[in-house]
Amino acid sequence: MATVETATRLLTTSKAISEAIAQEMERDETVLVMGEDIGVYGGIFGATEGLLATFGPERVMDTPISETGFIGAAVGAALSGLRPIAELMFVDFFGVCMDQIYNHMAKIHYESGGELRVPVVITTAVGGGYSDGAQHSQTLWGLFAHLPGMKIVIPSTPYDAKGLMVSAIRDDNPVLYFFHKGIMGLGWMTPNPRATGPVPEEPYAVPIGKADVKREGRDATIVTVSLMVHRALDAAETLSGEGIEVEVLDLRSLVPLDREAIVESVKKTRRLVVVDEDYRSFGMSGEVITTVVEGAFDYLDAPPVRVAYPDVPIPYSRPLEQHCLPNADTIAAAVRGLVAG
Amino acid sequence: MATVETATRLLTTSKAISEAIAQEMERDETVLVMGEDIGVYGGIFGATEGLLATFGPERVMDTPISETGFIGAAVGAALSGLRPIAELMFVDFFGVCMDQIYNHMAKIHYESGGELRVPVVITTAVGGGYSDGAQHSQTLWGLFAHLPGMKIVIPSTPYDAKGLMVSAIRDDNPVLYFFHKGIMGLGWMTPNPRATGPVPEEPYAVPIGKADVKREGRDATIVTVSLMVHRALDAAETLSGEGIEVEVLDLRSLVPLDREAIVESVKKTRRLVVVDEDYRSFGMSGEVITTVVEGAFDYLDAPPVRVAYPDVPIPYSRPLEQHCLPNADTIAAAVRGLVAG
Amino acid sequence: MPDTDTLLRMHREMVRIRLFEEAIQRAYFEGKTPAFDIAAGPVPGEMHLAAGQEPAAVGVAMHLRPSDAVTATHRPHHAALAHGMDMKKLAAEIFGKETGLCHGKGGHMHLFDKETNFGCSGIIAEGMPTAVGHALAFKRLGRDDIAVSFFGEGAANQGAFHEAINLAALWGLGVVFVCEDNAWAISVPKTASTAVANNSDRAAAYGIPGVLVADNDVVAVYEAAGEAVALARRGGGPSLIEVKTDRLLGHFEGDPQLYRTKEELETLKERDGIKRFERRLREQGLLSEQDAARVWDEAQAEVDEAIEFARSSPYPAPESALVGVFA
Amino acid sequence: MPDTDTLLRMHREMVRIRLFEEAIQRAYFEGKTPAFDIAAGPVPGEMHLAAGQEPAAVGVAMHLRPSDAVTATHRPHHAALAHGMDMKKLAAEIFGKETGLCHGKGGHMHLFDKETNFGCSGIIAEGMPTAVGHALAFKRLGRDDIAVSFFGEGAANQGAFHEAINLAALWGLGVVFVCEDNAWAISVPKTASTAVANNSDRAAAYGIPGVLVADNDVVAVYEAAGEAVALARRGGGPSLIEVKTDRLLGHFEGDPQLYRTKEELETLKERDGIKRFERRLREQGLLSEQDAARVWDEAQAEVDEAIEFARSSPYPAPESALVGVFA
Ligand SMILES: Cc1ncc(C[n+]2csc(CCOP(=O)(O)OP(=O)(O)O)c2C)c(N)n1
Ligand SMILES: Cc1ncc(C[n+]2csc(CCOP(=O)(O)OP(=O)(O)O)c2C)c(N)n1
Ligand SMILES: [Mg+2]
Ligand SMILES: [Mg+2]
Repeated sequence: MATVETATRLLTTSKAISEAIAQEMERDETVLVMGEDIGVYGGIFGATEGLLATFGPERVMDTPISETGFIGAAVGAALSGLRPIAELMFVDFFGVCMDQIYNHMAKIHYESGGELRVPVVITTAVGGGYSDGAQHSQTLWGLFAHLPGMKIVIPSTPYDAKGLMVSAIRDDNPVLYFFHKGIMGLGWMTPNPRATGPVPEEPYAVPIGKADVKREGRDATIVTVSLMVHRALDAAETLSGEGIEVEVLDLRSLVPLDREAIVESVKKTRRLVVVDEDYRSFGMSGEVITTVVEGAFDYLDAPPVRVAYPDVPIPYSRPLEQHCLPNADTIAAAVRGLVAG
Repeated sequence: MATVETATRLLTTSKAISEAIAQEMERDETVLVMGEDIGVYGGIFGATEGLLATFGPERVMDTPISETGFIGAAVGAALSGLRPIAELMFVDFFGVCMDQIYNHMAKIHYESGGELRVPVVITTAVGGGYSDGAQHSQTLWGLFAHLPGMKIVIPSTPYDAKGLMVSAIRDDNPVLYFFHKGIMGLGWMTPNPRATGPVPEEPYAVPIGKADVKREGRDATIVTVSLMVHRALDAAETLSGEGIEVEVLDLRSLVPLDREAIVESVKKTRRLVVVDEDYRSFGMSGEVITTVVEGAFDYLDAPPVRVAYPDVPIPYSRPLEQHCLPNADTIAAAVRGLVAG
Repeated sequence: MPDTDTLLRMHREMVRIRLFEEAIQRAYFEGKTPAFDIAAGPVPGEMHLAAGQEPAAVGVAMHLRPSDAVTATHRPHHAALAHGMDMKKLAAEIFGKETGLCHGKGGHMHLFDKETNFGCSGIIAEGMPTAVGHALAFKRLGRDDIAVSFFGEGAANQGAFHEAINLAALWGLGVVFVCEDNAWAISVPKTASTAVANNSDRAAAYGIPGVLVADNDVVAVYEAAGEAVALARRGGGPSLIEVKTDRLLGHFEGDPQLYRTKEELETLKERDGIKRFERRLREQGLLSEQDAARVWDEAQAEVDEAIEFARSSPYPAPESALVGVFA
Repeated sequence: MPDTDTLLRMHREMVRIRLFEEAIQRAYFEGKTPAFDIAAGPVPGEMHLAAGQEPAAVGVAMHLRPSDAVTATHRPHHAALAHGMDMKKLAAEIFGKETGLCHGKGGHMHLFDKETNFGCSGIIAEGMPTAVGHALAFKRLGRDDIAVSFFGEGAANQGAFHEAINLAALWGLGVVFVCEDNAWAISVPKTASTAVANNSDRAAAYGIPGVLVADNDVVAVYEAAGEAVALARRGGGPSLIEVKTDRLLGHFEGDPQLYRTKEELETLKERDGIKRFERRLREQGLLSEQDAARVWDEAQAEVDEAIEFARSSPYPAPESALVGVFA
C-alpha cells in the first residue's frame, strides 16, 4: 500500500475534498468552515473529516439548524475579510436559506459596482438513488445555474474534487460546490469504484469553467456532470464493444459553462446526448442543447437527445426511483437510437 | 363610457384579477386570501383591491412579514379543506419561503400517493423596467418551472388574467400565478395601453396549459410570455410594415407547457425567436428551443434565436437596466436577422 | 392525575410503538450486513427511530381525536402511531409497497394520512407552519379540532419556528407546539445550538403559555398537554411545551455516535421512559406481571402482523412513478 | 447624559439627514407630475424615506467608528449618513450615476460602502445575519469593532430575526440589534403583525439584554445604545434595542396612506423628533437661534452641493451593465 501511495496515491472523493480544505486552511488563516455536523461528525458526507481536530472549534464551527443565519453570517464574514466555507447539508434544503444565497451572496459584488467581494464557498450534497425520498435526493444544479452571480462547480472524480475545491476557496467570487453522495466513496453508500482515484498530495488547482473530456470518441458526444459521468462512462464501455465510440464530456461547472468545449465536441461527433440527474425541463439539458443549436446547428446529423430525471418529485420506493433515474442502460439505448436513426 | 362598458367592458389587468378572486370567493366559501398589505391597501399591485370591504378580515387576511409562516399556513389550511390564495408580494422574495413552496406545497400530493390535495394559489408580482434594482425586478419563472408539482401561470392580458385566475382557484393543484407589474394597468406605472382590455363581467375559465396565438404570422414565430408579449406585438407591427409577418405565441403557462402549440407554429413558420425577460441561461428560452429541436428539427430553416435578459443581476440605473431588457427594437432586429440569414 | 385506564392505555401505546420500531430496525439491517449499504435491503434510505421519545408522543396524543391535525418530523413513527395511524399501512409504506400509506411514494419521512389528519416533513421546523394552517382552517370552518406540531429542540433555532408560533399566537389559533428536547441534533448538542436553556422560555416572545416538562415522564407530559389541548380547543390560542426526552439510539440507524460517550448511552437506557413507567405501574399495583407480559405479547403480535403485511405486499409498478404529479 | 458637544453633533446630524431626504424627495417627484410614473424622472424606482426616524440612527451611530459594520434596510439613508457615508456618493447613487457609491448598479435599497463598512438590503430582516457575520469576522481577526443591525418592527416576525439573534447570542458576538418600531409595515400595524407589544421582550428568548426606548428621543437612544455598544465592544455579546419611532411620510413616496388618519399624521408632525430636540436645546440654552439657523443653513449647503454633484455627474455607460458579475 505504502508503495502504491508514493506511486499514485488513491483517495476517495470525500478525503480529496477534506484534504483540499485542510491545505487551504493551512495556507490561509482567514479560511474557516461552518455548518451542521461538520465538526466532531466530520460532515454527514465526510467532506470536513478531521478538520476540527486539526484547526479547532474557532475555525471549524458546528452551527445550529439556522441556514439563513449561518449562510448569511458567511456572507457578512466574507465582507469583513474572512473566506468562509459553509455547508448546506443537502441541496434539497436550499429553500430555507435561498434568499441569503441568491439575493445577497450572489448579488452584492455586482450591486456594489465591484467595490465589494464575497469569497464564500457553499458546499452541498446532491443526488439520489438510495431511497431517501423527495426531500433528500435532488440535484437542483439547473436551478442555481439560472441565477447570475454564483459559480456552480460539480466534480465527478476525486482528482477534480480536490483541484476544484482549491480553486473554489481561492476564488474571490461566491462558489456553490455540489458533491454527489454517490461519488464520495463513503463506506455506507453503494460502492462505486470511480469514487476512489489517484490524487496528488500537494495542493493543485483545477480551473473553474473548463470542461473535461473524460473519454474520447467520434460517434456521439455525451454531455453530463457528477455521478452521471460515471454512468456515461459505463455506457460508453458497453457501446465501444458494439463499435460505437462515445465521447464523454464532463462539464465540471455549469457557471461558467464551457460552451466552446461542448460545441467543439459536437462539431466532431455530430451527435449529442445530454444526461442529467436533475429534473428534465427548464434546466441543464435544455441549456446544453440550446448551446449546440446556437453554436453547431449545421453540424448536427440528428436532433440532440436528453436522458434526464423526469419532471416528477423523487419517489421513495426503490423500483419507482430507479425507474426514474438515468442509468448506463438508458444512456446506451439513447446513444444507439441516435446513431442508428 | 357606459355604452362602451355594456358593449365591451374595459378593465385593467389588476381589476380583472381582483374581480375573478371576488367572484370565486362569492361562489366558494372556502376561498380566502392572505398576504402582506392585501387588505386595506388592496395589494401593492391592486390584485386584491376591494376584497376586504366585501369579505371582511376573516377571509382577507393581512399577514406579518412571515412568508414561510403564512405560505406554510396556506398549505396546511388547504390540507384541511380551504382553498387559500397567498400573495408573495414580489417573486424576488421567494428565497425566504421557498421550502414551503417547493418541498411542501408542490410535493405533498405526489408524496401522499395522491391521497391528499393542496389547492393553493400563490400570486406574485414580477418584472422590472422601472429601476427597482436587483431584488425587486426579477421574473424567475424559469426557476419555478424547473420544479415539478406546481402549475406556472403567466397572463399577459386582462382577459387572460381573469380567466386564468378563475381556473387557478378552481384547480385542485398548487398554482403559481405571476402577474407583471407592467401589465396591471396601475396608475403609478408607465402607461401600457394593452394593460386595459375587454373583460366579460360573468366568471369564465381560461384553461391552464393552452398557449394562445396573439398574432398570426407565416415568416417567424415569437414565443414568449407576460409583458414581452406586448413588446413582441409592437415588434410584429413594425415588421409587418416591412413585409415580415410574425406569429406571436403567448405560452400563458410554463407548466403545463403547451409543447404542441410551439411545435405546430414553428412547423408553419420554420423560424423561432424566444423572448424572455427572465435570465437567459438555464431557463425558459432553452426549454422552448429544445422543445422545437425535439419536435420540429427538420422544419427549421435556421437555428432558433433567443432575446432574453442577460445573465447579470438587474442594475438600478435606468440606462443600465434598459440596456439589458428586451424591447420591441431588439426583438424586431432578431427577427430580421433570422429571416434574412 | 390520569385514571388507571388511561395509564394502562399509555403503557400499551408506548409498548406497541417501541416494538414496532424495533421490528423496523431489524428489517432495516437486513441486506445491510456485513457491509452497510444504505440503499440495500427491504428498508432502504435514512431511518430515524424514536426509541426513548415515546412519552412525548403518547402523553400528548391521548388528548387528541383523529380529526385533530398532527404534523411531525423526520422522526415521525411514535407520533404517527400514537395519533392512530394504521400500523399496517405505516409498515408497508416504510417497506415501499403499493399497500403503503402513500403507495410507496412518500417513505418514512413523508407520511401523509387522511384518516388521522397526519403529516410530516423531513425539513427541520417546516412542519410547524403547516400546523398553523390546519388550525386556521378549523377556525374558519367552525370546527373545534386543534393542531399539534411536534419538533425537535434543534428545530427551535430555525426561522420557521419563530414565524409559525408568532402567527398562531397573533391569530389566536388552536395549536399545541411540542418541542421534543432529546438534547441532540444529530451530533450537535443543545448547548451548541440554543442560546437559552429551555425553549419553553421562548413562549414569552409570543405572549403564550410556555411549559417545561423536565422529565421524560408520560404522565407529566399528559398533564401538561391536557391543559394546552383544552386551551386550544376552547379557542384560547396556542401553547409551547418542551419535553426533556431521550434519544436512545443514533440520529439515524448506522450513526456511529462518536459524539456520545458509552456512559451517556448507558444512563439513557437506565432511565428508559417505558421501563420506568412500567415499573411504577407494577409498584402501584396497577399492572400485574402477567398483564404486563400480555401487553408486550399482544403488541408484538400486532407488530408482527403489520410487518408481515408489509413484506408480503407487492411493490408498486415502476411506471407509477411517472403519474400523480397533478390531481 | 451626553456632553454638550455630543448633543449639538447629534442635532447637526439629524438636520443634515432630514434636509438630504427632503432634497431627494423633491428630486423624486421631478418628472412624476402631474401623472405619477414610478419609472420617470431623475430618481426612478421605489423611494423609502426615513423622516422621523433620525433619532434612532443618530443616537446609535454616535458610538460607532467607520470600521464598525452597519447593516440597514430598504429605508437606509438615515443610517448610512449617520454612520458617515459620503453624501455626494450617496446622492449620485440615488441618481443612478457613474460617480455613485455603487456606480449606479445598486440604487437606494442596495448601498454598499467599503469606507464605512455599510451595507443594506431590500429584503426584510435579511440584513441581520450579515451583521452577525461581520461580528464573527471581527472576533476571528481580533478586532474590537462591532456590528449594528437596523431593522423595522415588521422585520421582527421574519425567521431571519430569530436565527440571527440566536446565533449572535450563542457565539457571544458583538452585535447591536436595533429595531426601529415606527408602528407600521407599509399598511400593516404592529398590532396586526406581532404577538407581543415590545420586541425588546423577545431578548428573553436569547438570554441577552433587551432595552426599550419608549420615546423617539435621540438622547434616550444614545444612552441605551451606549451601553449596548460598550458591552459588544468588550466581548460581552449582543443586545436588542427597540426604539419607538415615527414614520412621518408614506411607506414609499407616492403611498396614498389611506390606512392612516389625517389626525395620526398631524400628531406625528407635532412630535417630530428633530423639532422637539432642537426646542429642548434652545430651552436649555445650549443652542442659540443664530446657531440653530446656521446648522440648518450649513446642512442645506452641504446637501445642495451633494445633489448638484449627483445631477452633474454622467450616467454609466449602458454596456457596463454587462460586466462586473464576477470579480
Ligand atoms: C432545514 C434542514 N436543515 C438540516 C436538516 C438535516 N437534519 C435532519 S435531522 C437534523 C437534526 C434535527 O435535530 P432535532 O430538531 O433536535 O430533531 P431530532 O433529530 O433530535 O429528533 C438535521 C440537522 C434538515 N433535514 N432540514
Ligand atoms: C421578505 C420580504 N417580504 C416583504 C417585503 C416587502 N416590504 C418591503 S418594506 C415592507 C415593510 C417593512 O416594515 P418594517 O420592517 O417595519 O420597516 P419600515 O418600512 O417600517 O421601515 C415590506 C413588507 C420585502 N421587502 N421583503
Ligand atoms: Mg433533538
Ligand atoms: Mg415599521
